[in-house]
Amino acid sequence: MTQAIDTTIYAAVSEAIQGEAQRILSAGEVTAIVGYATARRKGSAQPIVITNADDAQKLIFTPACVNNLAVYLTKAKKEIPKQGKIGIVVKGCDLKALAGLMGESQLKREQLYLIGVPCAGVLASTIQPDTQLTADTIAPKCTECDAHLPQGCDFVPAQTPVTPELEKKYAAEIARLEALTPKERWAYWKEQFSKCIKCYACRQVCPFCFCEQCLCDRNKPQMVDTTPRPAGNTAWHIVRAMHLAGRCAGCAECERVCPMDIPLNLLNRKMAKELKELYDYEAGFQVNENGPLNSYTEKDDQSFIK
Amino acid sequence: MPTKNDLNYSYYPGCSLHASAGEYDLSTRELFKALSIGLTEVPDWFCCGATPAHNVDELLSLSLCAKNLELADQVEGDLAVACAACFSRLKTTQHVLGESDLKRKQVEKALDAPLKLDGKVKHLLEILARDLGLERLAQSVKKPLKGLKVACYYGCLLTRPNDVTNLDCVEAPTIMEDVLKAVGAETVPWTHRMECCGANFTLSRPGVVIQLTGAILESAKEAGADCVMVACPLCHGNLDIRQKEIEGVYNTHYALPVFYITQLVGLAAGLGADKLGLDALIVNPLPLLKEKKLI
Amino acid sequence: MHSEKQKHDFEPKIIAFVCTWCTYAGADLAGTSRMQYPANVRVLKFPCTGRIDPVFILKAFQQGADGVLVSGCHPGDCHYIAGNFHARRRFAAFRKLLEFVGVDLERLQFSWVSAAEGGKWVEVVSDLTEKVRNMGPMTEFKELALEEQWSGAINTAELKEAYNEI
Amino acid sequence: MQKHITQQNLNTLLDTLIKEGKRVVAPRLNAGTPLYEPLTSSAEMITDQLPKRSGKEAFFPLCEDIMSYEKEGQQIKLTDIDPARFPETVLVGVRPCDAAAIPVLDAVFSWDYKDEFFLERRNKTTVVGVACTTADDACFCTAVGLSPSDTKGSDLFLTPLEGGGYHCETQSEKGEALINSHQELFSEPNGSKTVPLARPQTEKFDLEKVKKWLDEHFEDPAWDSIATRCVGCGACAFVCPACHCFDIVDEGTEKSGKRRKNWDACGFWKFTHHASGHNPRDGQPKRYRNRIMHKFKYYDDKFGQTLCTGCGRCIRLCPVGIDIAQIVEELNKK
Amino acid sequence: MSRIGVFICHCGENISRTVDVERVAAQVAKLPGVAFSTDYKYMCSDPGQNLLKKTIQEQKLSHIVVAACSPRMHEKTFRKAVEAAGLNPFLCEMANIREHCSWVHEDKQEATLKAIEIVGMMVERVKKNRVLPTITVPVTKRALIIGGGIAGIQAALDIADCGHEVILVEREPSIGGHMAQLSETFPTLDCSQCIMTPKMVDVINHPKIKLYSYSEIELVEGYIGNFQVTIRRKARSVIEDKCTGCGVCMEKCPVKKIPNKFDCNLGMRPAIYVPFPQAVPNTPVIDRENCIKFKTGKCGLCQKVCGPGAVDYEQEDTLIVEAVGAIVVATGFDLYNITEKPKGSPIKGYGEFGHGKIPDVIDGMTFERLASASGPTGGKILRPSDGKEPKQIVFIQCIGSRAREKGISYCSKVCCMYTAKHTMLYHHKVHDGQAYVFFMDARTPGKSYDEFWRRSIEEEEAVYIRGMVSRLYQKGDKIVVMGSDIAVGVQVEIEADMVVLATAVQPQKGAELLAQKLGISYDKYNFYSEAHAKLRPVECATAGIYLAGACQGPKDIPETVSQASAAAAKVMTLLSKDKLEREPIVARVKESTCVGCFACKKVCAYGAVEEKEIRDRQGNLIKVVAYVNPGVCGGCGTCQATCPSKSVELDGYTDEQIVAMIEAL
Ligand SMILES: Cc1cc2nc3c(=O)[nH]c(=O)nc-3n(C[C@H](O)[C@H](O)[C@H](O)COP(=O)(O)OP(=O)(O)OC[C@H]3O[C@@H](n4cnc5c(N)ncnc54)[C@H](O)[C@@H]3O)c2cc1C
Ligand SMILES: Cc1cc2nc3c(=O)[nH]c(=O)nc-3n(C[C@H](O)[C@H](O)[C@H](O)COP(=O)(O)OP(=O)(O)OC[C@H]3O[C@@H](n4cnc5c(N)ncnc54)[C@H](O)[C@@H]3O)c2cc1C
Ligand code: SF4
Ligand code: SF4
Ligand code: SF4
Ligand code: SF4
Ligand code: SF4
Ligand code: SF4
Repeated sequence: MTQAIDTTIYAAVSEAIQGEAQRILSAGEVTAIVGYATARRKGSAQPIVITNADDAQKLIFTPACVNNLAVYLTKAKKEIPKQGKIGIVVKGCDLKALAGLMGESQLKREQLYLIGVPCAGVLASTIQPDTQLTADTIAPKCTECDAHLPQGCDFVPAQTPVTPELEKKYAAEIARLEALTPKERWAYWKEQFSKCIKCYACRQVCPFCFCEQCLCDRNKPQMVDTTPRPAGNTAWHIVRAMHLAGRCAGCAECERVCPMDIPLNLLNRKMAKELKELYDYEAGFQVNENGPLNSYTEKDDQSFIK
Repeated sequence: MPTKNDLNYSYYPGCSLHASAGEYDLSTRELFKALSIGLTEVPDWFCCGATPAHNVDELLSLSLCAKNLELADQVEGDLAVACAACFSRLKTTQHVLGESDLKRKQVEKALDAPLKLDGKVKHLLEILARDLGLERLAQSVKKPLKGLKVACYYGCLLTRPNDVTNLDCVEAPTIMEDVLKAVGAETVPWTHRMECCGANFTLSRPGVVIQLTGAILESAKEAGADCVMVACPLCHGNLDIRQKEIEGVYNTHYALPVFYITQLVGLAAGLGADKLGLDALIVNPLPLLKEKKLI
Repeated sequence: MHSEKQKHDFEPKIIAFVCTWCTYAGADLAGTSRMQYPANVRVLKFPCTGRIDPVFILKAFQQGADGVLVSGCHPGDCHYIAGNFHARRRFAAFRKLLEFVGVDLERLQFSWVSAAEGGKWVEVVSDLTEKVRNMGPMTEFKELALEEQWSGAINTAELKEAYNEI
Repeated sequence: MQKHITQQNLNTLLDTLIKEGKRVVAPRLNAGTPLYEPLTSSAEMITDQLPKRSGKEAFFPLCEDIMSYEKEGQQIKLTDIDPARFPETVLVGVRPCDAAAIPVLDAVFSWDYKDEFFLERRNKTTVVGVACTTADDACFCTAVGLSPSDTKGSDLFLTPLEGGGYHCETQSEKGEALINSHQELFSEPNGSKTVPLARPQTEKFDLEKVKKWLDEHFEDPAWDSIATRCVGCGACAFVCPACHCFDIVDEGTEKSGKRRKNWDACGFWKFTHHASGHNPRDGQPKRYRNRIMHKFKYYDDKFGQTLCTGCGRCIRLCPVGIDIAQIVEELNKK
Repeated sequence: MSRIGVFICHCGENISRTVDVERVAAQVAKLPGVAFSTDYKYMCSDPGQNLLKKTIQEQKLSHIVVAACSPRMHEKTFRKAVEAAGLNPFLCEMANIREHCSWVHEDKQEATLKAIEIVGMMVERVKKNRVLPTITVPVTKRALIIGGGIAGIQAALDIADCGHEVILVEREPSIGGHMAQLSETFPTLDCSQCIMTPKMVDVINHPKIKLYSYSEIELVEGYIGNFQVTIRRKARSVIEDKCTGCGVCMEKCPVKKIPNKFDCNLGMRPAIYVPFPQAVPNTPVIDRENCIKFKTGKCGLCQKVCGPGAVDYEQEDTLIVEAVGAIVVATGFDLYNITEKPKGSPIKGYGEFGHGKIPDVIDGMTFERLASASGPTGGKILRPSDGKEPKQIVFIQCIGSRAREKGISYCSKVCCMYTAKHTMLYHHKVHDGQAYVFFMDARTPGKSYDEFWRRSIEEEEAVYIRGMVSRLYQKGDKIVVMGSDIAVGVQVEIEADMVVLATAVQPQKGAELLAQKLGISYDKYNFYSEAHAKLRPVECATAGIYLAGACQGPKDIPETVSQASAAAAKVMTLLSKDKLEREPIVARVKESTCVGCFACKKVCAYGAVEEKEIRDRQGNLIKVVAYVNPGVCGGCGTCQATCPSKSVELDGYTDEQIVAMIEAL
């Protein structure tokens, strides 16, 4: 019997979001709001940008509201209006990405109106949208979530989510992989990476892949082979993981959107774990000027250096 | 109060403690018992090579110690060593083999076994001053050595070379004084604390020894010490056994009893003269101890 | 004194990324001191370890390196103040990543070799060469480079053979 | 020709084909992901999941070499790929939406330029389609004029029978040849009924009407509202059975390397990016407009076909929930 | 298509002995892009360079690879030659087939193959080299000198005499440094103050020198030619402009018994004081820690007696910013203290020498003060403990120096000579006294130095004992010095009245902090590092900053002054230009792809990265991108490795160049 997760507050949360959106749009506090709306398929949701107070009732929050909308505020996605203050609906996990983006000078807090959502979890990508949220259907990232209630938002609905303790899926999988021999791990990742088709959905949804030109799209020199062959794929994934190390906020969007089900977030989580151990750094709600890989202390570990 | 046996050591007495320095062995065992420190003698230990071996054959001297270290590894706990010479040899072996892959391989070949050198070798002093700690040591005192003026004699092997023994500051060590102060004795500042007693020449060039040891005793006397304390059977031999002879040569009178550290600390811990082997000392310490009301 | 040179079945390809000021100079010193070491290493000079992008290491393995060495100034000695401190963190993290995807870290050596440490340079290079020689060729990336997605594969003899074995 | 085949005989057929040295491509699981891939044994085949990538890969690989170069001193040596070495392939278990896309692709690859890579592979491949028994709310083949039992593109078409096995219907000489070569494994139809097929819920679009609207609305604010949220990945095109854009890159070093052909997607920002730095499709709405235009207008203009078979993959996999069926449905209403 | 020329050097036989240079040349000739390849005996010689120049012109070469020694050796040489032939110098690269190949491998076959690969790699690299234009920056024609010892004074005077303005910053209330403390100086035995004080006066009187005494460097910004330096003028409590230097305040100050640091604590001074009578400026300073007014609020005597009203208790530290084009660091040295644990040492001080607790065991500088005619004893050699004249005096050299266990392995260079001087001064003043010197070696390489040393033995009767002292201890009013005479092989014991330790010359305490402010490097002892030990001994690796005197390493006065004048000459060279050219190995931002994440800015240790706004023609902000100030960039490339999108590239070490090399292997 799988454990059901209580999402009854989501209805009230949606209502509160609508109310607040209505208010700030009509008061002219923001020019646009990025949020979620229902989509055609049963139970599904999609991102929406509204600029009109009348559209506020379109905003919802359901277990299908998986997207990290922070991506819409980064430079790479130019279509979202840049003028004025923008409202955005954020889950705790998404908010960490916003904090990271502020640390990387991509956003200014004063240009945002943050509508935080109390969240008990959202559905895994492999699950049909109109499914009940349970310990089995929940997104893996939600099993390790420490941010059910976002902090430091301008508005957060009053509801408190009920969040049962769940088995930490990434931690368990990372531990399993760590216990393997290098050869076995190589075989595992080789199989996973070989599936990659270089559609770059992972990159495009990542709030931190805001580069105007990704290193992997560069051809002078060709740092990473662009062809979706095992060699180029492996290089791409190593580079991606390295570029996100110390920046990734753990929203798991990359993994969610991968059409080939490659467990990308395992790499991100592993790097996060190592950076925590090495430099006591963790992505959180705080805006950090210096990430772990662009700062140092003289006493950093160097046991690996001869 | 020390809790029951939270400290446990393997124990390498070394040849002297089984021969001329029996009282050092005895007092060590008794003291550790009194302090509830576990001490298990390394089974089948043998000579560390002492002062001669390394002058004759380096590989031999290293192998002797390496084998002893291996034996000690079978027993739980860090290795406790009483004799400064054994301590020096064992530590030197660890150091040399740790630095040189070549020598390490040679010794491994000689012993026909891979080496494990990371076990800790500790002199009794370290155990008392650091592992047990001065605070706990002070708490265990039953009879403070009030009024006893002691010249602490380090000799040359305990602290030298610095990066090998790592016992204390090589030029101004205080570990002996620290221990004695903890048990209530008074230590005198004196000049010859670390002068060589000539241990290497005990048998071959007694003349040299007499000269060197004489200066040490002279200096201790001059500093107003009642007695000398050592942590090495070789130093003890020269200072205690030869004292009469030296007095004869220089036509003077020292009458400075020479104690082992374990004897003095044992005394403070309330152990009787019989358990400390005080009767085995050549310069009779009893009059002094009586005078100071310590027995 | 010329010792008889031993012949080996496998000579690894070692690529060294070094900084100009310390390790390159250290390697120069090994030269001026006429020290001898295996000829397997190819040195790429950078101004500073801070300039060394992890992608280069990846690229080196992809290009067939059997071992990679990254070496620069000791902490505090950086000619550019702090490049090596940044490098240290970057490589600490990169190692963990490579390890996690299954690269044997024995093939990737980091070291600090100062301009005065010609001897250490020789030691580091010799040790790595020796170690990698014993490990044999780094096959992972080479094999990967030969692999195709199934749809792009053509009817090679190997493919036939693979099917025949079923 | 109509035949029946038991599940067991079908397996035997596949294993025999494999032994004969043919490449048998069918849905299987790769590290948990259903994909069309070569089987090493019939046991690997799965029938209950729609592969995440379409069957077009058998003719139009994700990545293929088209030439290699090597420099020897001042000389440059070029080696062409020999299409004769492409393997004989049997593509089995292809869904109608995937199979139907194959003739659509034929049109573009054999138009003014004959793409020998595609055509050679196509010639060497026999397509065994299979009817769909389940559908979800992303499926919309019926909306674009196909159906779960559409045989377009199949050389041999299988329909599952109640009680196991399949009804087989040849659609071409290749299909017949396949049956003939292993006659013993097929039997005459025995009157078993086929299982009920899937019934996708979307209503049929009036594709004429949609095209008409597209003809007239190259510039329209609707594009912004449809595609502002597109993040510009290539997932939709890469999983699409009908998309066929590709990009040619040279990979390798100064000394040697290969020229390769990779899938491309109109969603990518580099798509139609000119060397000058200018891009006529300089935003996601314009790029997405191209996708819809290409599928429902340009291709029709040129080849009289729709470049969409309603498989619904892009709907399921779009990171931001862009739903082509919904969009066309809305255009249909305009 | 590039037309690359490859020149393989034999280096006499240094390369050709183990590398088959002809074969290398032949192999390389086959590489794509190589238009010409040859080998030659000595490429760096004049004929070699001429061959290079001639071939470039004849063969119309576009890129050059010289395969020879280390680029650290001759890169400049060949780049110059290439430039002379009309090519951009950065289109020339060196392949190191000597230090990295012929000298380290014996097997000719192996070495040859390796050389071919090395050259091949550089050929691929050079193809990607771009023309790099020289970078020019404007020059502010003023110099800053930090430290007013003899080094700083000499440099200041030289530069000012050349007509440039000089700012001299001295931490102490007076300039003069250690030389002002010395009695007489080797090798000529001139009176130190006699030759020093006139120079000090020259400084204060020089119209081009602005002296900030009792001041420290707070912050250094900018780069060669364009530094902005913030100077903290510590509150002196005496207004310099008003004070006439009459000294009444010092006479009247009720606090009298504060040990005077200048006299090595032998003499006493009041709370308001000048460190020594000839101080420059001759303006007193109030030692606020000991002044009654500052401690209790009472007193105020000095203010009352000061005619011009120069005493100001309210004075506060002030910060001044000065713009300069060049900086000379001349902060000098400190002496090793036997009671302290030296940096990097497991050992605490010299416990065996009494830990500094025996009053009559003093250091050399204290002896200088005793011997100085203006010192606390008026030049009489008297024991600090009881004021008696020592009849037996022992000098011990190498205290701290050359003692690896103390964390100091270098030779302090001046001790042999000043100890010899001390024996002489002693003998001149205590005729019946006997001096002994324990020494390891006598190092006297200098003009007239060994003669001086010998005089100490031969004429002044000092007894030199080769060997070290193991211990010394107080016995009654004597100090027993135990040591060995290794020349004779005996133990010696001397009962001395006084012992003088020649303690090691060390960098100033906190020298590394100043270095960090300046962005210059220092060695493990904290001595500042020169750019090249032999060929650029007065320049720092950081452009525009120069070194003079003992802050760079132990030095005596002649050497200090030579270096100070050399540094001054370098500064004058720099200031003689209106604009400055620098090597164009700097980072450059590709604005079109930079996304303004400023990771580069965070890692740049030079603070070279700035934020730059890009606006359209209407002035609307399009984006904020990084900009690297080429004058400030050190050229490390850390930014490039950090930038995720590779929007910043280090010229001369671009990704293309490096990848080309990797791919060539
Ligand atoms: C005992 C002894 C005897 C010697 N006898 C002789 C001799 O006879 N003949 C001879 O040739 N050499 C002799 N020398 C060597 C001589 O003293 C030095 O060569 C010389 O003093 C070095 O000069 P300097 O200017 O480099 O350093 P210093 O004299 O140390 O001057 C440095 C100046 O910089 C100032 N300063 C330091 N840090 C800062 C800062 N952060 N900011 C501002 N100012 C700062 C200091 O206050 C000082 O005024 C002797 C040395 C010793 C120790
Ligand atoms: C065996 C040896 C080994 C050495 N090793 C080292 C070392 O390893 N490291 C180190 O740092 N130093 C070393 N040195 C010291 C080093 O050689 C000198 O410091 C250095 O060469 C001095 O350079 P210079 O220009 O003053 O004199 P020189 O090199 O002697 O140059 C003087 C030039 O002037 C020319 N000349 C002379 N008279 C006249 C005239 N009247 N008119 C015109 N031209 C004239 C000469 O022909 C000559 O070309 C070594 C010295 C020797 C002897
Ligand atoms: S989303 Fe998945 S398939 Fe697409 S590029 Fe990323 S990892 Fe590869
Ligand atoms: S992978 Fe790296 S270079 Fe590419 S977009 Fe992401 S952060 Fe930028
Ligand atoms: S790497 Fe993946 S998990 Fe991390 S921030 Fe980007 S999309 Fe989210
Ligand atoms: S242009 Fe777009 S829609 Fe058309 S085939 Fe290419 S990727 Fe598919
Ligand atoms: S790191 Fe790169 S993208 Fe970021 S600001 Fe610097 S140059 Fe621009
Ligand atoms: S190259 Fe180094 S000094 Fe120059 S801007 Fe980059 S990080 Fe700063």
